[in-house]
Amino acid sequence: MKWKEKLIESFLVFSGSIGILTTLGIITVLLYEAVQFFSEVSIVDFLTDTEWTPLFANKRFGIMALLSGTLLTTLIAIVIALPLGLIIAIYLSEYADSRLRAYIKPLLEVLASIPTVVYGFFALTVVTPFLQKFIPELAGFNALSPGIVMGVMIIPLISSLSEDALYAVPRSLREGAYALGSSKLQTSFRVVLPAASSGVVVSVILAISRALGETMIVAIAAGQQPRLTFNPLVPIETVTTYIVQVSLGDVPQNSLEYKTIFAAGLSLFVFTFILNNISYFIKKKYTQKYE
Amino acid sequence: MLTRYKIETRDLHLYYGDFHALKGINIHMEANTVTALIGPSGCGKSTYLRTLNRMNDLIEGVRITGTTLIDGKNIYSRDIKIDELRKKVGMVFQKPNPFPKSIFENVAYGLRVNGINHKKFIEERVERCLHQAALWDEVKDKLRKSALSLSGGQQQRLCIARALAIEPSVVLMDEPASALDPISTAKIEELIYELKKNYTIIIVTHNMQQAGRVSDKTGFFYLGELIEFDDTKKIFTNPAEIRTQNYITGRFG
Amino acid sequence: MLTRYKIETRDLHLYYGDFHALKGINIHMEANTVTALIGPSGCGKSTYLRTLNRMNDLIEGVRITGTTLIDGKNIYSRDIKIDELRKKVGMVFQKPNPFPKSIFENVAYGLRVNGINHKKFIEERVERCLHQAALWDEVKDKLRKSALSLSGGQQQRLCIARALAIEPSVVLMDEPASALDPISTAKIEELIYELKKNYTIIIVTHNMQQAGRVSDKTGFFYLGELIEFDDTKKIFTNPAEIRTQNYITGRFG
Amino acid sequence: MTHLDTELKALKEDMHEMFRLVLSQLEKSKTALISLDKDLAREVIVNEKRVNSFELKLDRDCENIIALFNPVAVDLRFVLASLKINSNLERIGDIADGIAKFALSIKLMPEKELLEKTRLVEMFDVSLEMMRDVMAAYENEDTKLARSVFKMDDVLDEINLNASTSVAEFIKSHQDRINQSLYALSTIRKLERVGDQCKNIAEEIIFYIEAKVLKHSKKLN
Amino acid sequence: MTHLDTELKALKEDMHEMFRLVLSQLEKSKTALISLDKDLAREVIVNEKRVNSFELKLDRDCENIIALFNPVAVDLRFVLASLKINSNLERIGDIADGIAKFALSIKLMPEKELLEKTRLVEMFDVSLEMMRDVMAAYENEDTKLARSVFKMDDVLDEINLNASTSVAEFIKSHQDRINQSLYALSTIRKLERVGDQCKNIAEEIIFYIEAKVLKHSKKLN
Amino acid sequence: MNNEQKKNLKNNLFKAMAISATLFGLFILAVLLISIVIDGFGRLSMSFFTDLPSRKADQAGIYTAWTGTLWIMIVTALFALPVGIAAGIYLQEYGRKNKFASFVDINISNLAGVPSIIYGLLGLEFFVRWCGLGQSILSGSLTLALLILPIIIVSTREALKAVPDTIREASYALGASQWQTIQHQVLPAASGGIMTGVILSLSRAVGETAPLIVVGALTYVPFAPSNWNDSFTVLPIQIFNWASRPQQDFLVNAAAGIIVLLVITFLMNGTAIYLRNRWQKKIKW
Ligand SMILES: Nc1ncnc2c1ncn2[C@@H]1O[C@H](COP(=O)(O)OP(=O)(O)OP(=O)(O)O)[C@@H](O)[C@H]1O
Ligand SMILES: Nc1ncnc2c1ncn2[C@@H]1O[C@H](COP(=O)(O)OP(=O)(O)OP(=O)(O)O)[C@@H](O)[C@H]1O
Ligand SMILES: [Mg+2]
Ligand SMILES: [Mg+2]
Ligand SMILES: O=P([O-])([O-])[O-]
Repeated sequence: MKWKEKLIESFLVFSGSIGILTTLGIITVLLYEAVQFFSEVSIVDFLTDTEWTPLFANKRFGIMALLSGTLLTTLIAIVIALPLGLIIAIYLSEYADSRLRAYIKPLLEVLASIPTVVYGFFALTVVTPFLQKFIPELAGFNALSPGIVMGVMIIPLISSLSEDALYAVPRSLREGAYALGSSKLQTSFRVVLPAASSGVVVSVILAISRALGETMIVAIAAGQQPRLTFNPLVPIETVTTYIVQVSLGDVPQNSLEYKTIFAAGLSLFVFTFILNNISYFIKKKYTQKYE
Repeated sequence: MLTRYKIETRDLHLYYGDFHALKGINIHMEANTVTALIGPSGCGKSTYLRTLNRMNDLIEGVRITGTTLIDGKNIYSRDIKIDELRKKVGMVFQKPNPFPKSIFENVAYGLRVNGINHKKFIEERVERCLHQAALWDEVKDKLRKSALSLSGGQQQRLCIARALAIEPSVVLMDEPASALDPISTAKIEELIYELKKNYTIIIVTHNMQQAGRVSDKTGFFYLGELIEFDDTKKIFTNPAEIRTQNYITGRFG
Repeated sequence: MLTRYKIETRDLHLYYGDFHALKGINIHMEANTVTALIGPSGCGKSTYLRTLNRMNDLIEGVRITGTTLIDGKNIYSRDIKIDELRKKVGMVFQKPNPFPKSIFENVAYGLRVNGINHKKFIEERVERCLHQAALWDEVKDKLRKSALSLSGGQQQRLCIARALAIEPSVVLMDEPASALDPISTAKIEELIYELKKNYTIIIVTHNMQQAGRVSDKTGFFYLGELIEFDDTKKIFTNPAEIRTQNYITGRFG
Repeated sequence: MTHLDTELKALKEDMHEMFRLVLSQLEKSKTALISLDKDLAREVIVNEKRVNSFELKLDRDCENIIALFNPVAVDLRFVLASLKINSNLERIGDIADGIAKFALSIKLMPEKELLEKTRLVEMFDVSLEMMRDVMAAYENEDTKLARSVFKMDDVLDEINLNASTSVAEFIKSHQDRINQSLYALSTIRKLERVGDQCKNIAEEIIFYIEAKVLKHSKKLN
Repeated sequence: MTHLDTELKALKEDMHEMFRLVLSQLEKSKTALISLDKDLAREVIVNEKRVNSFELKLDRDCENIIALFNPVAVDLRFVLASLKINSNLERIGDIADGIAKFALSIKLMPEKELLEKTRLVEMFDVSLEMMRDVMAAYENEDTKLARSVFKMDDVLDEINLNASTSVAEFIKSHQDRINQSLYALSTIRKLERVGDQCKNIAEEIIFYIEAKVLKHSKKLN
Repeated sequence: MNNEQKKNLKNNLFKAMAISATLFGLFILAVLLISIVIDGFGRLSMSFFTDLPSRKADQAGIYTAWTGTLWIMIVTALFALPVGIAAGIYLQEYGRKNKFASFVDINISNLAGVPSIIYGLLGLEFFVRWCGLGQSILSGSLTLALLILPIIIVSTREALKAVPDTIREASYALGASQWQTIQHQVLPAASGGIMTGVILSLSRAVGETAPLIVVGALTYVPFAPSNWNDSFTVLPIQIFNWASRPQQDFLVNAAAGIIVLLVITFLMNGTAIYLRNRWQKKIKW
């Protein structure tokens, strides 16, 4: 009896540490290759150069060209998803009756469960042609269309998580506001939303982080042309797309080209790592306020 | 309509869907008295209380018949504005529910949502209400701190101050001390006793002793009916109804 | 060690990390009595109660000095098996917390984890304990139904039956009725009165009236100290300590 | 049965015991005085201590019940009534003790004529009757029976009112019996008090059962 | 101040009122009897109604406080003590009323010799003194003062004990004054009761303040 | 306009906006599904499931892709479930207050937000190269296992957290040991929530594309894998492959593949939602 329990408990501890090992693994792997990369390419060039052409004969390693693509698509996605997601969240939590919410919420969540290749395909074959009707100068591969589709994809991330946060605001707080003669809108925006603000912020950060790391939509619909631009109408390339592009080709291991993907990955990792930590601390600090 | 009472309810029936929760309630309160509503769980005390500021309107499927007059006006008539009613009939809830804002903003909230923005005016009103709620001395140095940093008892007094800020004439309290420890409870009871001078107070309580201590009149609800309504002293020394007696002497069910 | 009491605590100190939560508690209970622990929130009542079945062991950073004897044995000595101790010292919690299993399995659980599997034996024990907890008549036809389908008061009695099933000789109750309505509370109090015949009971309560009604002895805790411990009658008519008097007459703080 | 019920029942039983004790004291004091049985008188005086300590116990019990159980309505009225009845009974006990002391003080059997003139024996009988009635009324929560004692008290009052005159007359014709006569008068005054106490008890019984305050009201019954 | 405190304070004030009322009744009855002031006697008898209704009110107040506020410990003792003191006071009121009635019944001013022999005036004075003392003791929660009355009661007891003999003696020499003498004796018996009541009140005061039960205990002070 | 009317107007305006926003989201979903069904439904046939990939669009099938997906799913589950659930139990039940556990906690929450492609890089360097597992099902599965581990851990923890502490205390108070308490009380009570998390995480694994591409899943595999050392492809990669080709016919194939993929995903999600609802209904604390 006793030793059996001991055995089980050691397995539990081991499993618990897998998480740390994974993080360690990621950092080691990225750093290991990236360090080798930076021994060949100056870090200043890496950060300041405006072109990214490691696969060409004239190799240039300006990560900004990739990052600008990533930031552009992310920005478009957030511009779409933030207002829509938030309004939907407030609507579902404060206005919709319970039956309506019970249907709409899972339906919206379906948007988040669709594999990203599907969105990529959708962006390429439906959204881009549709947009081209209104914006004739829109290229076949561009940042706009995948950005919008990405935005739609992360709507439920914002709306669901925010709605959870809003809904978790105790009913008594709403009744308190109504009892003082405030209207529904006043109650929603002046009492419920501030009370749920930490949850809402966390949901937005998670959405941004998700957009930054998004791969397949852009890989399919944004083209693979790294360029330092904020014009959404032309083909661009994101950090993630570049990694896929390299992986699909037959780049010999230990070549400089091979190492570039780790340097690019490291840049991406740093971004999302910071965002994730911010959201973690917000969550830690502000949850359980009402318990 | 004519009534000599502050609040008068005549033959009130309330249904939650099919469930007949209040069955012909007739009751009346005079101004500046404390009325306690007692009765076993689920007898309709809270439901009745919430008809008085139409909080039940927020619940789906509620149907109400009968008349309730406050200051002689039928509060369910069409020309009553519900926000106005709720300003006149303040409410304090079972669990302290301060807004996650500063202490000051909690009290000021009711004024702001009613379109008052005059800074001086708000400041004065906040101070006065915190005084009335016997909280001023404890919070005057930290008005900008979060209301959530207060203790449970202080939070509840803050909620009372918040309700007073919009100058209601009636204050409804639904088990306002049941989530508090005995010392905070005693403070709230003192406060109710003080507030009586300026407000008409109706308090729902599970705690019979509390009803005895704070109220002038007591109503005993049972299964959606108002079984007995009389002076608290009478109810506690010599109730007319055997069901009331059984309940208050703990010989129920 | 020698003691003529069922439970005796000598100079008990307890620290939560740096916080000195119990300061030199000396107290003793005779067998088949009900002892009530009262005191303002945070004074250490629950903490003391939980030293008796070493529930505090589950909390990290707890440090304990002093002696606690149950049946003359130091429960913090090395040769005490904690599981055995907890079988001897049953516990009932503030909020009814039945396991999400059938009524029957709830009561049987304590037996099963202690390695008893004899079907007949378990059945008999379950029935007996449900009888003792005055619940048998209400549940005998639905023993296989989920315990969560019972009312709060029934759930609490089920929890008492569950505690009785492993035949403890001491039963600790931490505010066992504070989550219940007055009628269920009265039932629980009756039950405590009945159980006294066979068990030594210690009950923490916020409700002074409850302490008065159910207990033989009462201990008043304040800021981690046991201020006064005496016959309940004495405490409620003529406490020796002015702090006790202030507390029970509501003139505290 | 609730815990409070148990306590109330125990209180009632003890009160009954107190009733019986005091009743027996009064009966014995009657015999002691009228038959000049000094031993019996001494017994009454000794027993007075028991009455006193029983009163204290009951007092304490009532106080405990109020402090521990917070009775309200009929329960509270019962406890408060018992508290007062208890002190009434103690006073009757006192009176019995006083009468027994008189029995010890006088030297000769009370003159038959004196007894007849003052109607002392009748007075004893009526007050004992009253006591038995209120005792039964308390026992059975019988307000009708309780009300019946008010009429009987009228008899005592009447006897008491005439007592001075009849004692004075008796003294005039029996100068050697002045002392005895004075004791007889004092006894009458005491028995009148017993009547009052029984009336009080009856009022308390009615108060607790019907919540009607009869005390000091003009019209009884 | 808590709500209960307010109620207790009000109760105490009303009790004080009751004390004063009863004290004045007793004072007046003294004058009425000794100076044979029949108008004053009538006033006392009329006022007795006020005493009675005041007793009822206080009784009801105590009951309400217990029912509504569940006082415990010192608060409960205070209310219970007040309840009992109240009924003691009412009895003193009764006695004053009785004395006033005597004053109405007799025809001549009480003989000076009778008063001196029976020490009736002294008795009046001592019992009034006792009343004033317990009143002040209650007012100021002064147990020392309360204890002082026990000694004074000894005086009353002594006078009372000798009363029969001195009245008997007086009657022997004043055959025409038998009636008056008998009333004097009855008054003495009544005043002895006043002493007892004051002693009871003192005991209740000590009980409520110190939670010590003195009643019936052998050694006082 | 008085205060009252202003309040009303704002209220209605907001409602109109909110309803349009909701409808917009649902509209896009509908367009997506309909357009894909229109594009691909005609291509669905028995042979589409049994055909190997081919250079000719009308002969190409998803046989290797769906077998690969099945393999990946099973092997991933094999690794991720026990470890994920165990880690969740450890963090929630054993290490609630200790420093190590709170460190692990930050870690897990970080890992949950690491882009999937980074896992691909980890898998490529660690499993494929350092462990020498090659571009096999095993490498892919282990990578995905690490990827979904945080989801399983977090949902396990949530499910365990939902079991009130009072239940644990009650069990201890009856003399049960910690493991007995977990085994008899906590796990059964949390099982619904854990199952839900597991299914959701696997459904995520099914849709993953990028990390597998990085690890080296091939876009063209002419045979179905027979053990976990074989190289493989999966449905999403097959779709990606077809979608990246310029010919219209392959886009049709992609659409048909997407229908299959969506059906699988929806089925799994539907099951999870069903389970969650049933579990929440059954246990009300
Ligand atoms: N929203 C609702 N829908 C349906 N039934 C309800 C609703 N709210 C309350 N009820 C029912 O109406 C009855 C009265 O409820 P109410 O809350 O007024 O009781 P209460 O007397 O306040 O009890 P408690 O002391 O437990 O608060 C109960 O039987 C309750 O189940
Ligand atoms: N796990 C813990 N860690 C640190 N401090 C604790 C812990 N548990 C309790 N305390 C502190 O110990 C003191 C005593 O707590 P305890 O729970 O015994 O109080 P209590 O008398 O039962 O109060 P209540 O009536 O509110 O239940 C409190 O000040 C509390 O804040
Ligand atoms: Mg309610
Ligand atoms: Mg506690
Ligand atoms: O979700 P992705 O696999 O496209 O990053």
